Amino acid sequence: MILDKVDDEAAFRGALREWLAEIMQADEARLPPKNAKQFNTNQLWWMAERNKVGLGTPHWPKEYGGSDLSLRGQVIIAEEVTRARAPSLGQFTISLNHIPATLMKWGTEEQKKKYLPPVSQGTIWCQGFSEPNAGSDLASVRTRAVRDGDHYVVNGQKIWSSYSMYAKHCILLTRTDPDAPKHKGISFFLMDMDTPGVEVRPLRQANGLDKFGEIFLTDVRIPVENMVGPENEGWAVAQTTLSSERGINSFERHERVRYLMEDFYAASLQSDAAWLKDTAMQREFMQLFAEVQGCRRLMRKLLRATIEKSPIAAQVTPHVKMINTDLRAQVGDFLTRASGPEAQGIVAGFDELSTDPMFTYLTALGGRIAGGSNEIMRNIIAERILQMPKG
Amino acid sequence: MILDKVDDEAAFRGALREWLAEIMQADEARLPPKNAKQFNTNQLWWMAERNKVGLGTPHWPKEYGGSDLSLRGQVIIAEEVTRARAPSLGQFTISLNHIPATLMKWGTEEQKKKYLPPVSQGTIWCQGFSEPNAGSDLASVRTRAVRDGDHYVVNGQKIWSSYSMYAKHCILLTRTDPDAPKHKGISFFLMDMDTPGVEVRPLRQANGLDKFGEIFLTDVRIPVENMVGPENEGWAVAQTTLSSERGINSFERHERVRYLMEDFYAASLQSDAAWLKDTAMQREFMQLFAEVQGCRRLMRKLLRATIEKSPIAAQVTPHVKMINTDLRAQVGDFLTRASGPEAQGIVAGFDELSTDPMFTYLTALGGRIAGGSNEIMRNIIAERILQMPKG
Amino acid sequence: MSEDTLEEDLMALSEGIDSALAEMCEARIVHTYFDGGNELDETLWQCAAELGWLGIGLPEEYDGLGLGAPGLDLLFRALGSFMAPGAFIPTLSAAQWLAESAAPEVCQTLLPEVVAGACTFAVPLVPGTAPLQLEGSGLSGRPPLMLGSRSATTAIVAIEQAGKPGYAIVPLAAATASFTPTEIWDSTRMAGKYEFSGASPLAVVDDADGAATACLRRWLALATAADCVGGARAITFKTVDYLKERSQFGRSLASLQALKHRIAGLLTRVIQDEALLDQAVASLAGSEPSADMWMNMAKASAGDMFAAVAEDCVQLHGGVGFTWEFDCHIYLKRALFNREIAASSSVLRDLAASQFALSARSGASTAELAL
Amino acid sequence: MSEDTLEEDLMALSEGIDSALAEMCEARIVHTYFDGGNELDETLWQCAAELGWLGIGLPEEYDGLGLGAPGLDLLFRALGSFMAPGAFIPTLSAAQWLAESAAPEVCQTLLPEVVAGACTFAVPLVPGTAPLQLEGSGLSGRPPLMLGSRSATTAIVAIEQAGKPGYAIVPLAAATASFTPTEIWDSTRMAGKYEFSGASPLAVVDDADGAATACLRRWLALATAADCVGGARAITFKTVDYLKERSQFGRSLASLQALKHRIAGLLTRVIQDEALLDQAVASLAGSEPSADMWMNMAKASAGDMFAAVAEDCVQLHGGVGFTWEFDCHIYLKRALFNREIAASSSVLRDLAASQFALSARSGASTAELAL
Repeated sequence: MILDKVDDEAAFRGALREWLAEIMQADEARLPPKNAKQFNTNQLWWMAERNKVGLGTPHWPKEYGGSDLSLRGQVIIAEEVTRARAPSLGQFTISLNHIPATLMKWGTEEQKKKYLPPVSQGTIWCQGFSEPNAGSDLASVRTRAVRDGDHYVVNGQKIWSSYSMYAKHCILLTRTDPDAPKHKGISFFLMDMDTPGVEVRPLRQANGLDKFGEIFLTDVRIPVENMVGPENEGWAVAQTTLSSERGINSFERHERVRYLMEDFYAASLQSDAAWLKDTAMQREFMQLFAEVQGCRRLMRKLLRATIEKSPIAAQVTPHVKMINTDLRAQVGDFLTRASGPEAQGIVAGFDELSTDPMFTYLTALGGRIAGGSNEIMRNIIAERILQMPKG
Repeated sequence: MILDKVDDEAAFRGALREWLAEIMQADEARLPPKNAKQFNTNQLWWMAERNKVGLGTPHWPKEYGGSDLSLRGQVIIAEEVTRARAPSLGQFTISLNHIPATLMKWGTEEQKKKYLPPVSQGTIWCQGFSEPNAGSDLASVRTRAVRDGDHYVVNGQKIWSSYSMYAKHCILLTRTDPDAPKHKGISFFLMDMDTPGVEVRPLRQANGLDKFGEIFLTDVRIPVENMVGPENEGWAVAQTTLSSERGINSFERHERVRYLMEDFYAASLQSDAAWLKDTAMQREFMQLFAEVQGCRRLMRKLLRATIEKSPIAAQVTPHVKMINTDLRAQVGDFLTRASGPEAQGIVAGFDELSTDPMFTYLTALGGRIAGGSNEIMRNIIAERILQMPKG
Repeated sequence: MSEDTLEEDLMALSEGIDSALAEMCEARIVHTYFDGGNELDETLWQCAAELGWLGIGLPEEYDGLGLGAPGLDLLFRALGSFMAPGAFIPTLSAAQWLAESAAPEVCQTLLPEVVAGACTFAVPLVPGTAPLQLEGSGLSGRPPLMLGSRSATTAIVAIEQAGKPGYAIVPLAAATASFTPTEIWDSTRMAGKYEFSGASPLAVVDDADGAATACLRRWLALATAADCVGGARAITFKTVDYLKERSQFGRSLASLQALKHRIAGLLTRVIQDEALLDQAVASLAGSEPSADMWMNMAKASAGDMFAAVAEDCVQLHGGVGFTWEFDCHIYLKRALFNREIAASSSVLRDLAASQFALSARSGASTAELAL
Repeated sequence: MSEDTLEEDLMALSEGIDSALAEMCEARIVHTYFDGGNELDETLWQCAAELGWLGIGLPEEYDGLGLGAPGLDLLFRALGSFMAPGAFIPTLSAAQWLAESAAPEVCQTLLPEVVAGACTFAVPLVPGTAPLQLEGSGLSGRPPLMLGSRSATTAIVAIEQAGKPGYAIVPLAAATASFTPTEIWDSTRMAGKYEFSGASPLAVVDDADGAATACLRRWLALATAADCVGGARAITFKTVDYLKERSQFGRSLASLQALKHRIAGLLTRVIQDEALLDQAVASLAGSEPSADMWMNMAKASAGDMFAAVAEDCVQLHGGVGFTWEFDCHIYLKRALFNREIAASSSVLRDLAASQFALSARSGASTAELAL
C-alpha cells in the first residue's frame, strides 16, 4: 500500500509516482471529459481508482475508513497528483471535507456510521446553504422548515449548490423560527436528494459548465432524526461546516497553475509561438510566473502555520485567497491573449486539465467570487487584521 | 492691440504668436527659474508683460479693467501660450479668478473698486480657507473671529494657502458663531497680509517647492468693512469663490502635457534614447499620448458645454478632473523611467516648464489631491451622476 | 455649417437606432439567440436593411446615407450596447473598404446589394496576414480564421498574384468555397474557416503599398472600437442598476463606498475611451494623415478597456455575474473576441508607434485640435 | 537542523536590528538628515559596525556573521523600513561580490575592514555597462553614475583590459580619483560621478563569462529588493495609522470602505512581493541554478511594487502626503531610486526571461519547492 510509506517522504513520493504513472495510462485519464456527464463519470472513476489504493479518504480518522493522514502527507499527494496532471476530486469537495468536519463535531453516532463510510464509495453530497437573497449574508436564509410529527416539512429555494444534480444527499440550512433574531432561528438538516419535492435545476456558468444547481424545495419531508445539532442552533453547525479545513484544495488548485504555465511555455516553444518574440509579452509571462511561485511559497507557509496551529494562519488566509484567485484570472487572460485569435474557438474541456485558455480564464473568474468574495477578503484584512473600524 | 483682433480667430492667433515669439526671447523666458524667489520674480515679470498688451485680466468685465473676453478667446490664448512654452500665471490663480468671482457677486462697490484694479498690476491674493482639520470638510473651520468695536479679532491657523508668502491680501474664512450649525456660523473676510499677528510659514512640498504656506493668525484685527457678505453667511460666499470658473486653468495645464510628451519624444530622437528601442516602452508612450489627446478633446467638450451653459458640463467635470490628474502623474512616471538613472539627479525647475521628469511626476501627484481629491470626485460621480445612495 | 447638419442627422438617427434595438435586442431575446433559440441575426439584418443602417457610412451614389465614419461609429456603439448579433462588423467594414479601394464598377455591383441586405461579407479577422496564391486556375487554399457566416455571399481574401500582394473579392459559391464554422465563445458573432478550390474572384485589389490592408484594418478597427465603448458603457450602467436593486446585510449594495468608487472608475475609463474614439473618428472624417494612427490606438485602447470593464462587472455582480443567465458573460465574451479583431492591441500600438515616429521625424505634429 | 538554527539566529538578530533602528532612525531624525541637519549616515554606520551588521552576510573567516543572503535580506528589509541613510547597499553588495569573485588575499585585505566600518565602496548603479579602458598607465576616464559617497574608500569599476571585460578594485586616492556628488531626489542615498586619472587598481576581477557582472547585480538586487519590501510594508502601516488618527465629516478616515479596500490591496501586494523575495533568497541560499532568475524577478517586481505602493500612500494621506514633513515622499523617492539600482525592471525581466528560456529548452524546471 502506498500509504504505508507515508513516514518516509522519498518512498511515499516514489510509490505515488509509480501508481500515478500507471493510472495516467487509462483512457479516462488520457481523454479529458468533453461534457458535464463525462466529467461526472470521470470523477467517479477517479474516486474508485484512488479508493483502490487507499487514497479515497486518506485524511479521515481511521474509524471512519481513513488513514489519519497528516496535512504534510496530503500536501505530498496534492503535489504528486498535480505533477502527474491527474484530475482533482472536485465533485467530492463537500463529501470529503464539509461532511466529516460537520458530523465529527455535531453528528450523532448513527449519523456518522450511516453517512461517512459511503463517501469513499463515491457518494456525492451537495450543500444547500445559499439562497438568492442570502449569499455573503448567509444568516438571511428564508427556506422554511416546519415540524409536522416526526418530520419537518421544508419549502424554499437554494442556489449555488455545486454538483447538486449528481448528489445523493444535501446538507441543508433552514429557518425553523422566523420570529427569532436571524442567527437564532436556523436549523441544519441532512436531506436525501431523492425525497419527493426536491427539484434540481442546473445553473449554467459563464464557462459553459453546469456545475451549480438551484434546488427547489416543495413540501419536502425530512425525518426528525436528520437534524444535525439542536433545533434553532443550525448557525453554529454551519460555522463548523464552513470552517472545515480545505486549504489543501486551494493548494492543489494553485499547484496546477504552475504546470499550466510551464506546459503552455513548452508548447509555445514547440510551435514557435509568436508571443515568444514579443518582449512585452515575455516580461508579462515572467512576472506572472514569479507571482505564481511567490504564491506557492505563501501557500506552503500557510499550510505549515496550519499544521503548527500558528495564529499567523488566520492573518495569511485572506491575502492568499485574493492573490491566488487574481493570479489564476490573470494567467487565464494572458494565455488567451498569447494564443491569439485561435483561442476564441471553443476547445472546452470540462475540468481543471483543460488547455482551452478562455475556459481557464472564465473558470478563474468564479474563484474571485466563490468561497468568500475578494471584496469580503478586503473587509476582513482591513477590519480584522488591520483593526480599521467598521464603516 | 492683440485683443482688438479677437473676432477674427486667425488674426487673433497671428497677433498672439507674433507677440509670444518676441517675448519668449527675453532672458526671463529663456532662463527658467531656479528657485522659489526667482519663480516669484518671473511671475511678476510675466504678469507685467501680459499687462502691457492687455492680457493681464482680459476675461474680466470692462469696468474693472478687463476686456470681457469670451471663454473661446481665453481658450485661444491658453493654446498659444502653451504652444510657445510660455509660463502660466499660476501665482495669480486666486487673484485672477476667485477674487473677481467673489467680489462681483458679494462685494460692496467700494471693495470692488479698491481691490480689483490692482490685480493686473501684479497684486497677489491668497486663500485662507483650509485648516489642518478642515480640508475636504471645509465647513469645519475653527479659526475664530470675534467682533470688537469696528474690528473683528481673529485667531487660528490656515493651511494650503498657495503663494501666501508673497500675497498682499487674503480671503479668509472664519467662524463668527461657534454655537450655530457648522454651515451657519461662518463669515468671510478680506485680510491685509501685513496686519500685525499674521505670520506665514512656508510649507514645503514633495517636489521641493514652497508653494504653500501655513498662515498663523494671532489677535489679527480686521476692519468690519472688510467682511464680504452678511455676518454668519460666509459659507455661501465661499461657495461662490470655490465655484469660480477656472476650467481654463486645467485646460492650459493639460495642453502642456501634450507639448511635454512631444518635446520629450523629439529630445529622445535627438539623443537616440534607449527607450525608443524598447517595444513595451513605445507602446506605453503611445497609450499615454492617445489618452492625453482623448482628454484634450474632453476638455474642449467641457469648455463648449460651459460656454453653452449645458448641463452636461457638471456631468463631465469630475471625470475630467480624475483623468487629467491621473494622466499627468502617469506621464511623469513614464518620463522618469524612460530617462533611466539620470532622472534621479535633480535638475529641478520651479515651474510647469521644467524638464526634470521627477519634478514633473512629483508635482503631478499634488493634482490628484488638490481641488477636490480624486476620491471626492469618485463620490460625486457615484452619488450625484449615477444616483447611487449615500453610504 | 455642414458639420452641424451632420450632427443633427446623427442625433435623429441615433434615437431611431436605439429604439429599434431596444425592442429587437431586448436582453432575453439576445440570450435566447446566444443559446441557438431564435434567428435574431437574420431578423435584425432585415430590419437594418429596411432602416438603412447597412448603408449608413456609404456614399449616396451607392444608395448609402453618406454619413461616413461618424455614422458607423454611432451605429456600432448602439449595436455593441445591445449585444446585437449578426455580420455587421465584417459586412459594413468590407463595404467601406470597397468604396475606397475597389473599382467603381465593382462598387456599383456590390454596394447597393449590401445596402439592400442581399450581400454580406466574410473578411479576414486580421487583415494582411497569410495570403493565398492566386493563379490562372483561380484561388485555392485555406486562409486563416475569417469573420463571417455560413450565409456570407462574398469573401475578401488576402492574396499574392505573381509575387504582388493584394485582395481578391470572391463570390462564395458552394462548388469552389466550403465553409466550416468555428464554434466560438462569443456566440453573438460568427467566424470560421474557408477552403477555396479554384474560386474565381470578381475582382482583385492591388496592395503593393499596403494601403488596402491599412484601409480594411481601419474600418474593422472603427467598427470594433465603437462596439467596445458601446458595450462597456452598457454593462457599466447595467451593473449600477443591479447594485441598486440588491441589498446585503440590510444595505443597498449601491451604497457601499468601495463599490461606488470602482464604478466611478469604470465609467471614467469608458469616457476616456469614448473621447479617444471621438478623436479617431474626427480625424478619419477629416481625412487627416494621422487618422490611421488614432484609429489603431482607439481600437487597442477600447479593446483592452472593454475586457477590463466587463471583467470587473462580472465581479461586481457577485455570483450571478458568473452565470449564463445574466448579461455579463456575453459582454465579456464579445470584449475578448473584439480584442482580436483587426489586430491585437500590441500590434496596433506598434503600428501606431511607427506612424507616430514617422510624423515626429518629419517634424509634424499629430495632435492639432480645433476648439 | 542547520536551517532551523539559522532561522533562530535571524529571529534574534532581527529584534536587535529593529530596536536599534527604531531609536537611531526615528522619523524626525531621518527628516533632519534628509534636510542636511545631522550626520545620521555616519553615526548609523558606526553603530552598524559595532553591532556586526556590516558583516552580516560575510563568511566568518572575514569576521562576518556568516548569515549570507538571508542575513542581508533581513538587514535590508529593516533598513528600508526605517528609511535608513548610508552606503549600505553599495558597500555590503560589493563585499559579498568580493567574497565570491576576488582572490582570497584581496578579500583578506578588504573584508575585515568592511566589517570594522573602515572600508566603504562605490559601485556602478547598473553593473555591466560602459567599461573604462585599463592600460599600463592605470585607470582613467569617467564611468557612469555610481552608488557611493564622498567618503567611499574603494571603487568597483567596470573595465576592459586588452579587449577583455572585468572589474577593477580601485583604492580611492584624491590624486587619482575625483568625485562629484550628484544631487539626487532621494537624499537618504548618495551617488555621483568619478573621474579617474591614472588610478592603480588593487586587483582586477575577470568577467569573460559575465559571472562577475551577474554576481554584482545579484547582491545589489537582493539589497534593493529587500529595501523595497521593507519600505513598502512600513509606509503601508504608517498610512493605516494615519487614517486611524484622522477624521472627516465626523467619521474616522479608517472607517471609509473605499480606503479600507485600497489598503487591503496594498498590503496584499506587499505580501506577494515578500513571498517572491523569500523565493529568491531561498534559492540563492540554496545555490540553486535559478537563483539569479528569481533575484532578477524579485527586484523588478519589488521595485515596481514599492513605487506604486508609496505613490498610493501619498494619495491616501491627502494633502499632507504631498508635504516635505510627512514620511511619504521619502519612501517614494527611495522607491524611485531603488527602481534604477542593479538595472531597470524591464532589463531585469528580460534577463530573467532568457534564463527561463534556457532552463525550459533544456527541459529543466525552475519552480521546484519543498514543503
